[in-house]
Parts: sequence; structure tokens; C-alpha cells
Amino acid sequence: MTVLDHRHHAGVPGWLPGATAPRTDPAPLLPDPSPVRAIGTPALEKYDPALLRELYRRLVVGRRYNQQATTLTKQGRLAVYPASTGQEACQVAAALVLGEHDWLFPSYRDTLAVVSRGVDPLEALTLLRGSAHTGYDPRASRTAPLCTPLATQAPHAVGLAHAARLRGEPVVALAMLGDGGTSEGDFHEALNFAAVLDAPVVFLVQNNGYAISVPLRAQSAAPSLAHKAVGYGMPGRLVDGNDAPAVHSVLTEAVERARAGGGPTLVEALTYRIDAHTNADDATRYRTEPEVAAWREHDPILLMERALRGLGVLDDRLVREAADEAEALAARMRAEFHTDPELDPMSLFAHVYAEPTPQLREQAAQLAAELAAEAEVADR
Amino acid sequence: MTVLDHRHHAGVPGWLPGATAPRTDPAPLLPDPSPVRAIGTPALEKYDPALLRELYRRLVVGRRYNQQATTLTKQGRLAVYPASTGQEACQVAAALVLGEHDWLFPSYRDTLAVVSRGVDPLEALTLLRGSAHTGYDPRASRTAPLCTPLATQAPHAVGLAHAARLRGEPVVALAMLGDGGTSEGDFHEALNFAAVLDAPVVFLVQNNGYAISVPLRAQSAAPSLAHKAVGYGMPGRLVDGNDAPAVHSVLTEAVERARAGGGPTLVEALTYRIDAHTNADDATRYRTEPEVAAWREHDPILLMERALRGLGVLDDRLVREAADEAEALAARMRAEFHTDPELDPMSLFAHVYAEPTPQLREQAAQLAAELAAEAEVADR
Amino acid sequence: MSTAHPSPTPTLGGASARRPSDVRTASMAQALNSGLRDAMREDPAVHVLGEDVGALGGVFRITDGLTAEFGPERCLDTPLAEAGILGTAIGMAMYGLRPVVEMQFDAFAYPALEQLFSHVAKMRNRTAGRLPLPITVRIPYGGGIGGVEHHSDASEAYYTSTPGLHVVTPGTVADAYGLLRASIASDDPVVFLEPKRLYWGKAEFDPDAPVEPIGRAVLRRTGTSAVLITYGPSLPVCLAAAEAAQAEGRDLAVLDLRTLVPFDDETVFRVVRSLGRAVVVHEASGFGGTGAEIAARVTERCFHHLAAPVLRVTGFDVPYPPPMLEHHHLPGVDRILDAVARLQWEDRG
Amino acid sequence: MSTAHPSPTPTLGGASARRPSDVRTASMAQALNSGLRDAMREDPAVHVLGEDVGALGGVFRITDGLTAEFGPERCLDTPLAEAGILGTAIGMAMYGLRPVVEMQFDAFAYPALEQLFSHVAKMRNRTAGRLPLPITVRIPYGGGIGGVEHHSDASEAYYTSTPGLHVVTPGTVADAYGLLRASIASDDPVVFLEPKRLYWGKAEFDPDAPVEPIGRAVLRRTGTSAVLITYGPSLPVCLAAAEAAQAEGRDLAVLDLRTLVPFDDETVFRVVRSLGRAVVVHEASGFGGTGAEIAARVTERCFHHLAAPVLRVTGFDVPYPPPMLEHHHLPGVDRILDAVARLQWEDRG
Ligand SMILES: Cc1ncc(C[n+]2csc(CCOP(=O)(O)OP(=O)(O)O)c2C)c(N)n1
Ligand SMILES: Cc1ncc(C[n+]2csc(CCOP(=O)(O)OP(=O)(O)O)c2C)c(N)n1
Ligand SMILES: [Mg+2]
Ligand SMILES: [Mg+2]
Repeated sequence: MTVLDHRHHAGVPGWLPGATAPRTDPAPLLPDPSPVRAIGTPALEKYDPALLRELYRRLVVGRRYNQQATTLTKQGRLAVYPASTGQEACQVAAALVLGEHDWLFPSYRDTLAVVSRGVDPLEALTLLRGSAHTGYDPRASRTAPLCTPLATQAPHAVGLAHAARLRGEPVVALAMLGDGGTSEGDFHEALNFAAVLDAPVVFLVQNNGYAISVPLRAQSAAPSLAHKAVGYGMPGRLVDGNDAPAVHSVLTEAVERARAGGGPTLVEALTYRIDAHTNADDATRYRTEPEVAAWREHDPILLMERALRGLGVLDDRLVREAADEAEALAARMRAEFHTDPELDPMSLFAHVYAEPTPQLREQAAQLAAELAAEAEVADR
Repeated sequence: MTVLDHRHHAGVPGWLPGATAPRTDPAPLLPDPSPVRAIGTPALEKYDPALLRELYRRLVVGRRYNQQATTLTKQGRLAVYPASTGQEACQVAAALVLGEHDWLFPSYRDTLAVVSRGVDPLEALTLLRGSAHTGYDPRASRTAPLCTPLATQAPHAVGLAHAARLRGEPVVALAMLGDGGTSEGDFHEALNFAAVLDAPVVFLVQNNGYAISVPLRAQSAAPSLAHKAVGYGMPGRLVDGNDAPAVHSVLTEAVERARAGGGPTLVEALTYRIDAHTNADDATRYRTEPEVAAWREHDPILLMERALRGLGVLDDRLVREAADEAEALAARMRAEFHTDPELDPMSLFAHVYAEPTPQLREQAAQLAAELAAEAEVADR
Repeated sequence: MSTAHPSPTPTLGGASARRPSDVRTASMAQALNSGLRDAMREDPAVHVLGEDVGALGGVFRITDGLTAEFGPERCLDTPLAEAGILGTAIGMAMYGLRPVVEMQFDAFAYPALEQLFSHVAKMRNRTAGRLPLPITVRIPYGGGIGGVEHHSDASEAYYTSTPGLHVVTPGTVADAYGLLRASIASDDPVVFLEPKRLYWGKAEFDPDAPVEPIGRAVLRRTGTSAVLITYGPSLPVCLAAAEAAQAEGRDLAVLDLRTLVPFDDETVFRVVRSLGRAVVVHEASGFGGTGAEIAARVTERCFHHLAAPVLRVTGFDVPYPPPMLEHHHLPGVDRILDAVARLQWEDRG
Repeated sequence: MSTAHPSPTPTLGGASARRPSDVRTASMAQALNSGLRDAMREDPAVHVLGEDVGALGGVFRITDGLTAEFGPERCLDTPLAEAGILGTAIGMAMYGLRPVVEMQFDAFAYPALEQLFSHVAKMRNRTAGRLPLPITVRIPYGGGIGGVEHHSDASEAYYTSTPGLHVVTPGTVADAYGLLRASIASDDPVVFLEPKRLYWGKAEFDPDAPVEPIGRAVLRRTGTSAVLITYGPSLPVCLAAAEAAQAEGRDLAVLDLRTLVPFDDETVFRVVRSLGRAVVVHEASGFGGTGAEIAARVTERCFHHLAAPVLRVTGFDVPYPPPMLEHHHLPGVDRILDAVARLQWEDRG
């Protein structure tokens, strides 16, 4: 009788077309136990205090990084900056859960995750500075270029994870997306491919409530974005995205499952973008001050500091050390971004193809001649 | 506290970021009662016998239509025919549940649904004959053109239903798709738009187990395709697609919910494509004879005849009448497709734009001159 | 970033520009906003949909105030999915509405290309005229605004090479309004390409002044030695180049195509034949760009009037560079004048 | 449907064709299948993925037997989602594999255009060469096979106007094999356009015979009066036209471009300059088609060698017609000869 069954998973009640006694009542079909869960704060006392302190330190440094980059934008040192202020728990947890050989697939908003992974801030920010599309070496850092077309990085993460698995290498790929990005077709296709291929990939949706100005209720009618996992046959997890240990633990679980051959997971982290979409955005057009204020109360650093002090694993010295490190980073950023970069106009032609085409060689010669003529004029 | 909540639906357990006592245990999130149900055969004795007979009659005529179109293809009278043999219950139920002002959005495989809706077979088949892209008037018949790019008709159905709702007209749109089509990004985007807009649209996925050669297990890892409804916040229904009254009742429920303002539904009908993908396909490359044989046993007409005779609402006379009507249709098709259509080459230019561009006028003149020259040669 | 517009000069062949009665100053962005508003006021079938077009008024504020005036149903913030947006608009048009879709940036229209190529461009033809799709797809396009990757593509070639679409692109404030109104009123689908870098340039603007219809090119500057053929974002650059050439003693005409499809063969050929020398200017990459079509058809039809080959000045055949390098990519006055200098003047004696 | 191929003639400028040692007869479909198999045998990094490429061997049987020989992991039946397929291939290439993607038909590649334009074409450039994407995207394209709507688009203009992609299209059985091998071996992404209507035409075929590399045009027929410049599906039509012209006393050369990007300026300009007359032939719509680029650049660089404008013979500017009308749309021998007759022979005296 199984030849009549186009379904292939456990979890669906024993109902088949052509079953001798067809059910006459609607039968609920959702699997039990539910693959979609909300994850609360883990039992922190079981956590390695060093790890908790590391999370805290990264949060503090991350916040300062966001603030400094925002300031640099106001000073015209960056072309644009989509800050992750308020979302630092997701950013640093994403960086922290990945091993050296794992890959991160960040979006334009995730430079902090990239920096927290170890990429130099100057290199991580060339896209947003306007000096180069990608300043870091993706292979060396195992960090894909910051991705701007929404959700298009998700299938890349799947393909990379799939390739690694085919090669027998225990690599996990983590793709970062926003709530808005879940509406794109590429999100759907990536999750489906991941589930069908059993690819070791984790999708982290930072649900910050808005896609630029569009609130989640105009984006999705689902009970949660984590529920989208059901349609692909993968586990879904909903977590407080401002609770750093919670995000860390749910991502760790997902990364470990992926690495162990358990396939992909969709994680929704509820968080909030404290700043506007970018410096170019006017958030007062679409959200209220009380809403922002409520989320400021639920700040990831505040929560973390309170929790760790409560546990007794954080003291004033550690707080000061983190603050100092943050200031050092900010000072370095100010210094490094102070001068304009030296850019080679001829780099326009350097990497379009492995070898420039005859046409590009001609065009490069044209630009070189123009530059020489300009230099001559300038010299006179 | 609700400002901290980016979720907006009932059904999720009372868990919020920043809730004073965060849950430490994974909490199952799936709503209960489940929005995804399997629908069995309805209690036929409560059904209007006339409706049951009508379904039966259409099934019989529909099967003959499929057979005749397949034969015409073998004779070179159609360019290609993707038969719905074995899927007639879905085809005729889809046609029957729609009111005069409702719209049908069929795929290339759904010519039977189009014909069952009342479109002339000759007009419904021009695409597959190769004589015209669309032979019927979509507005007059409220039937969109047969759609070939997979799942692309789904957002059209949403837009039309949305427009009708904005105009206050009680129109429902029904989009027909295959199991393979559910993997496309457009499927995802359409379902999401439908749910967010609360559009009166029904998505009927005929899961016939294969997308050309690719079996469902390589297409989806979900427990069922109906489960995909969860991720959009709409009801999902799984039904035996060869059980005509069951398909009819689940579609009726969905159409009525949509018309009443209850929004979209995703229906998965489990069925089987008895013939190859099209006449050009060799199904022996990817499926076995026992599998086909098992589904032949579960034939929608067999099931229906057995059930209605059991109920006592079908007798030999009605069976013969249906068979006669089917033969009459087949005879008409043979006659009408016997001769080649007269086509006007100049029609190439007639409807590219409301008014031909200067360029098209020139090109039309060129073709006209070529045709005149050819005619002259032929005359000599 | 040049955003100044010269006041319109009389067209060569069309109606001469009427002196506006109720002149005010507006940016192209404001003119587009007025165009949408006026179209929505006049015709309840006009609906706007896209990402952030509601409360925010669009990232460029082109839809500013429309939701306030017409409600969220007439100006709809959609989920973030471009194929879904255009596909939904197709269904709305099938039901008799006249949707205006906003794509947020050039490169973010690409997810909708299948819907555009396989349905929007073909539906009228597919149904022998029974299902026309009066959809306007507004796409801010091109560079010169310091945008990071994916925000500066000059993507017109994808549209101009697709039969069934009209492709319109204004280069002046007045045309922004007039061509947008005409596009929305058109019963055919129009890809309406808005040159981002001209959004903020102001000019005198009278919404009641008539503009040349879709399908007509307009001579923005008369000249006697050669013609610069251009459109949209490159129009001000060409006018500046003509100004500079004047100083060097060369009198260049500037022809603004306004509409890439249908193409105004008549005006273009007349101007080229009368001058014998032409340079096509656009910022999109040259290879396979729309300029290739222009150069090819002009040469095909005006061959014996040409004193020199039709030259093209375009962006290089490279992915759009980062903002700090974009000025090397974009055709500027010097590059245009270099091309003009290569028009074999010596041959004329 | 013409599928016969003349045996190769020596190229004008490249290596002369080696006499094959182990000659057999194969269709283009078989040659492509051999090309994939040999590439997979030689390099374990080569992976094939697409719709129905597994047990079915692809709807055109180009991947026939690959899953049997290499297993489903090397030749993967994917879910039905073209953006997902190409996006997954990108990730695989980032990890060091060499994916070969099959799109089932021309129009069904459109859902993947965003991935193609915004990532495949740009990734190497974006990362200053650190993340090259050696992906081959095979797309059966063009008409003439009686296919219903969406199965016959000549879609090359979308690809040729996108910097960062190579665009290759074979017109002979030998090139199908050789160019496919070269495309898979290339460290750059290649859009490999397979002329469907040539799939079943057979010719002598020796996989070991060298073929001209990517980027070189080949003169398939020498001639003294004018050259037909063409590629892929239109090659046999042009050869037939040259044959017919011979009977009328005109000796036409036929130049097969083989590679649209990079374009072989050197060979094309040399041939055009030596003959002075050229007709570009392709079945895609003319307006904005790749032929516009060819005509424009040839004219720009060979202007004073031209006795007549470069003419184009192309499909009309209409959506692809239904099969029963397609022969009116596709350039045929007569239409090509008409264009040749318009090459202003009287001027030469
Ligand atoms: C395909 C595509 N469409 C549109 C955009 C323009 N855009 C950039 S960010 C953004 C909103 C994204 O929202 P979300 O996914 O929630 O991420 P967030 O910015 O909130 O982190 C939009 C519409 C884009 N980058 N890509
Ligand atoms: C976008 C797109 N990609 C590929 C195809 C080619 N194609 C036509 S039918 C088909 C299989 C569809 O399977 P399914 O959705 O299950 O429908 P069925 O044919 O089984 O009714 C494919 C791949 C297409 N029509 N459109
Ligand atoms: Mg967001
Ligand atoms: Mg199927």
C-alpha cells in the first residue's frame, strides 16, 4: 500500500489515500511533539562562566563598534551604515558558535558578526565605506561577502554546506537574515534545498520587527517566523534575541545538530533595531518612541550584565576591562578611518574575469590614458 | 509589554521576550488545534445525489477527453499533451466548486479543468495544438491562460482575488499547481501575500508524486505539502485527490471560507499521473509498473462508481448516458482537430502592444511583402 | 552630481513648448510624486504597491503622502518579495485595476524578471489582446549617488531587449511628471526608469504644460556640428559637454530619447542625417547596451549621411564599482568630448 | 529543421583543423553528454545539478547515464527552483567544486536571473579575485523545435549585456564538445547556450580533435563577396543561405562567432575589412539583440572598409509565436538572401 503514499516522513497520522476505511473526520496532521519550540533562558549556573564573560565582553565591544561606525557615518567617513545596535546578542552569538572551519553568511546588517568573528573592522567595512565591495578574504576568514540582495545568500550557505558534507568535512554554514528577508523566494528555496539535501546549515532570522518601515504584521501572517520550519520538515526555534546566552544556546544546539548530520534548523530571534534602518532612514515615520523605549529597557547588554552580576561571575573590574577594550577599538576605528584610502582606478578592470577580455584591455588602456592626461594637467 | 511582541497571531503560547520569568524549557509552539488537517471521504448520504451524479458524469467525460487528446497527440494533431489521466477528480472538482464570477488559474496540465468549466475543447487546446497561445477569452470565461512557468500563476490569482475584494465583489480565485511547483519561490511569495492580504484565494496542489521524473522525496522533506500552510498562517488540508466527493468538499469549504472573508487555504490533493509527464516523456525511466498498477486500482472513476452504486444513486442507465456523452465529445474533438487551422501570419504583430510601434509596422510590411512574393511564386 | 536642467528648447519636429502658465519649482522626485497623486485622484483604478511605499513614502519619498490621502489599500506596503509584488500586480490588472509598482532599486527588480519577461511582456500577445496589462513598473536606476553595490545598476538593456514592454526614462522634471502620467494611462505595460541621480535636481515645473508623448525624442539643444544622443541620467552630462564644446568652437546638438521602446526612428534619423556625426551616450556598460541598438539602427538607416562612424560613450564593461571609484566608470564631459574629437573632423576638410 | 553540418574548414587565423584520428558520428546532444562525462571523469570537482538530470537524464538526455556512472551526488536531481539551483551551485563553487547547472529551457532560467546577475557575474570582482565562481550554466535555447510558449526564447541578450559572464554557444557537434569542456575548465562563470534545434543533427566527431578556444570566431566558409556573421542556432541556416547564394553567383563567407563574450574583435574585423559587406544573423528579436552590438562595433571599427551598412537579419520584435507560426518569425534562407541583395552592390559598380 505504501506505493500510494507520496509522503515520506514519520509524524503524519496513519492516513493514506485508498486506505480501506477512509477517515470521515478531519484529522489533525501536525506532528507531536512539535518541531517548533520557544527557547527560554538556559540555566546559566550550568554555563561555563568564562563563556558568559566572553559573551558579555563581545556585547560591550560590539555596542561600541556600532556606535563608532554610526558616528563615522555622520562624519562622512562611511557611505552608509546599517547598525545592529540592539541586536548585538544575535551578532556576537552567531560569531561565537562557529568553529574555525565553519562559514558565516552575513547580510549587510551583520558587520558586527563579521568583526566579532575576527575580521578587521577596516576590512569588514569597505563596502559601507564605499572603497571596495569586499575588504576581507572570504576564504581565509570563512566569511562570505556581506550580502545585500535579500535572502540571496541563503542558498549559497546551503550549497557550501552541501559541498562540505559531500567532501566529508564537518563544516557548518550559518546564514543570517532579517524578518523581511523571509518573504523572498530565495529564502523558501534555500530552506527547501537545505532540508532535502540534509545540509549542515543554520538559518538565523533576526526578527527586529521591521523591514525598513514595514512592520512584521504586513510581512507575515504566521504565528511566528519559526513556524516556517514546519513546511520544510526541519526544526524551528524561537528565542529571545536579546538574551545572549539563550541565542548562544539555541544556535549551539542547531550547529551541533547540523554537524552531527541532523540537518538544518531555522532559528527566529526576536530582537529590535534600536537605530533607524540606516543613517539615511527616518524611523520616526513608522514607529513610536514608547515602542523604542520599551525595547531599550530590554537591552541585551543590560540583561546580560544583570544576569551575570546576579550569578556572581561579573564584577566591576571585568566591566571596566570590557569598556576599555571597546574604547580601544573605537579609537582604532577613528584613526584608521580618518584618512581617505588610496584606491587604484585601474582596479575596475582587474577582477572582472580571470583574464581581462580584449575589450577590457582596450577600456583599461583608455582609462589609463585619461588618468595620464589628467595627471599631466595637474602637474602643470 | 505588547510592544515587545513582533508576533501578532493567537495560537502561540504566552511567551514574550522580556517576560519577567523566562521559560527555561523548550516550549512547543505549534497551535492546537492544528490548522493542518487530513480530510477523509465525507458522509456521502448527506450529499445531494444530483451533485454526486454530476461529479461522476464529469469524471467519465473527463477521462475520455484525456484519452482523446492523447490520441490526437499521437496522430500529430496536438504538439504536446500533458494529460491529467488519473487526476480527473481534482480537475472536475476544481471546475465544479467555482461560481460563474470566480476565476480559475490553471497550469499546463489543467486543460480538463478548463474544459469542465465550460470552455470549448478546441479553444482550450490551442496552446498544446500549437496554433495560438490562448484560444479562449480569459475574461469571458474567467479562466486565466494555461500557465507554463511553474507557480507563476499563483501570485496572479492572489492579485486578482485581492482586487476583487477591494472592489467588494465576492469573487474567489482558485490556483492549480503541482507538487513540483511548490518548490518555486513564486509559490512561497504567493502564499505569503495571500495570507497577509487575506485574499480570497484557494491553492490546490495536485501532488501526483512526481515533477516530471523527480519524486516527491527529492522535492520536499516536509511531512506533507499541506504542512506548508503553517508557515503562512493559513489552514492546510490534505485530501485523497482521487476521491472526488472528498476533493469537492474540501475545496467547497475553502472556497466558502475565502468568500466569507476567511482568507486563503492551501489544499494538497494526493493523486497520481497515470500517463507519462507528456507524450514526449518516457516514464519507465523513473517509476515502476507495480506503482502505476497500484494507483490504477485507486482510480477516481472506479472509486466513484463503486461508492455511488453502493449508495444507490447510480444505475446502468446513468453510466451509459455518461459514456455516450464522453463518446460524443471525443467524436467532436476528432472532427474538429482533423483539419489544420487557418492561421494568419500577420497575427504575429497584431497584439504585441495596443498600437504597433513604428518598428513593428515596418516588420509587418516586410513579412507581408515576403508572403506576397511567396504567393506569387506559388501562383506561377 | 549635476542636477540642473536647462529650460526646454523647442523640439525639432514636435509641438513647440508652451509657455507654462502656473510655473513653480520642483525636483524630479516631487514631480513624480505629483504625477502619482494626480493619477490616483483622477482614476480610482490606479493602485500603488511596493516595499515601504506606505508610511515611509518610499526610500526616495516618491510615494510620500499617498497612503495618507488614499489609504493603505490604494498605496500598499507589500511583503518584501519582488516577484510576488509584480505577480500580484498582474492579477490586479487582470481584474481591471491599473497598478503602479515601485521596485526599490534597479538590482532589486531582478527577482521579478521572470514575471516581467514571461507574463507582463507577453500577456496581451498571449491572449490576442483580451488581457492587456496596464502596469507601470517604476524602477529607480543608475549610479552617481554614492550608492553601495547593487544600488547603481543601469539595467535598461534587460528591458529594451524584451518585446512587449515599453521602456520610458525621463531626463527632465517636466518629463518625469508628463511621461509618468502617460505611462500610467497607457494600456500597455511600461518599465519606467527613474534616473536616481536626477531625483533632487530642481527645475521650473507646470503640471498642466503638455509634454511630448511616449515614443517621441526631443532635441534639448540644437547644434550644427554633431549630435549627442542620450537619455535619462546622462542628459545633464551631455548638456554640460555641449556647453563645454561650445567653448572649443564645436556646436553640439543634444537629443533626449525619453522613450527607448518604442524608439523614435523618425526624429533620430532626421537629426543624424542633417548633422552627419553622432555620439551615443549612456552610463550602462557598452557591450550589449541599449547604445548598441541605437548605433546599429542609426548606421543602418543613415549610412550615407555619416561622415564618421557613430561612436558610443558608455560605462565600462565591468560590474558597477564601489562609490569611491564610480566617477571613473561614469561617462563624464571629458570622455564625451574625446569621442566628439574622434568624429573624423579632418575628413570633412 | 536543418541539422546537417559541413565538415570544418580551416580557420582564417587560428590553428588549422587537425584531421581527426578516431572519427565517429555523433549528434550534438551526444557530444554534450560525452563532454559532461569526460569532464566528470577527469575532475572529481565537477558536479552536475538541475531538474530531471538524474534518472531521466534531462529532458534532452544531455545528462543521460551520469547518475548511473557517478552517483546521485555528482549528478543531482534538485527540487524544482531555479534560483535555488543556481544559488546552491554558487555555494558549492565557493567551497571549491565546479558545478555545471542545467536549466531546463531558456525561459525557465529567468527565475535564476537575480542570482546570475547579482552574484555569479559579480562574485570574482566583488572579492578582488578571491572567490572566483567556476560555474557553467547550460541553457538549451532558441526555437525551431515546435515548442509551445516559453520553450523557444532566444535569450542571449540578457547574458551578453551582463559584464562578468562569458557567453558561449556552439554551432557544430565538435564545438559542442570542445567548448563545453573548455567552459567547465574555465575559472570564470560561463553561460553555455545550447541551440536546441541542433541537438539531433549528426556529424563526424572526434573528442580528441582540438577545437579553437573560447573567445575565437571561426570562418566556417570562405567567400569573396560578403560575410554572414552568426552563431549557434543560425549557423546551419547561414550555411544554407551561402549555398543558395552560390547558385545566384554570390560567394558568401560564413563566420561562426562561437563565443559572444568575450567577443573576437580581431577575427571579425579582419573578415569584414577584407570583404566590405556584412550581414549579422540571429533568431533573437532584433531590437536590443546581440546583433546590435555586433553591427555597432563592426561599424565603429571598420567604417571606412564598409561598402554598405552592416545589416541585421533577426527574429521580429515580438514574443515568440506559437509553433505553427514560428517559421514566419525565424530568419530563413530567403530573408538572409534579401538582406544580402540590399548590400548596395550597385555602388561598387
Ligand atoms: C531583493 C532586495 N529587495 C529590496 C532590497 C532593499 N532593502 C534593503 S534592506 C531592506 C529591508 C530588509 O528588512 P529585514 O530583512 O527585516 O532586515 P533588517 O534590515 O531589518 O535587518 C530592503 C527592502 C534589497 N536589499 N534586496
Ligand atoms: C519555472 C519553470 N521551470 C521548469 C519548468 C519545466 N517543467 C515543466 S513541468 C515540470 C514538472 C512540474 O511538476 P509538478 O509541479 O509536480 O506538476 P505536474 O507536471 O506533475 O503536474 C517542469 C520541471 C517550467 N515549466 N517552469
Ligand atoms: Mg527586520
Ligand atoms: Mg507533479
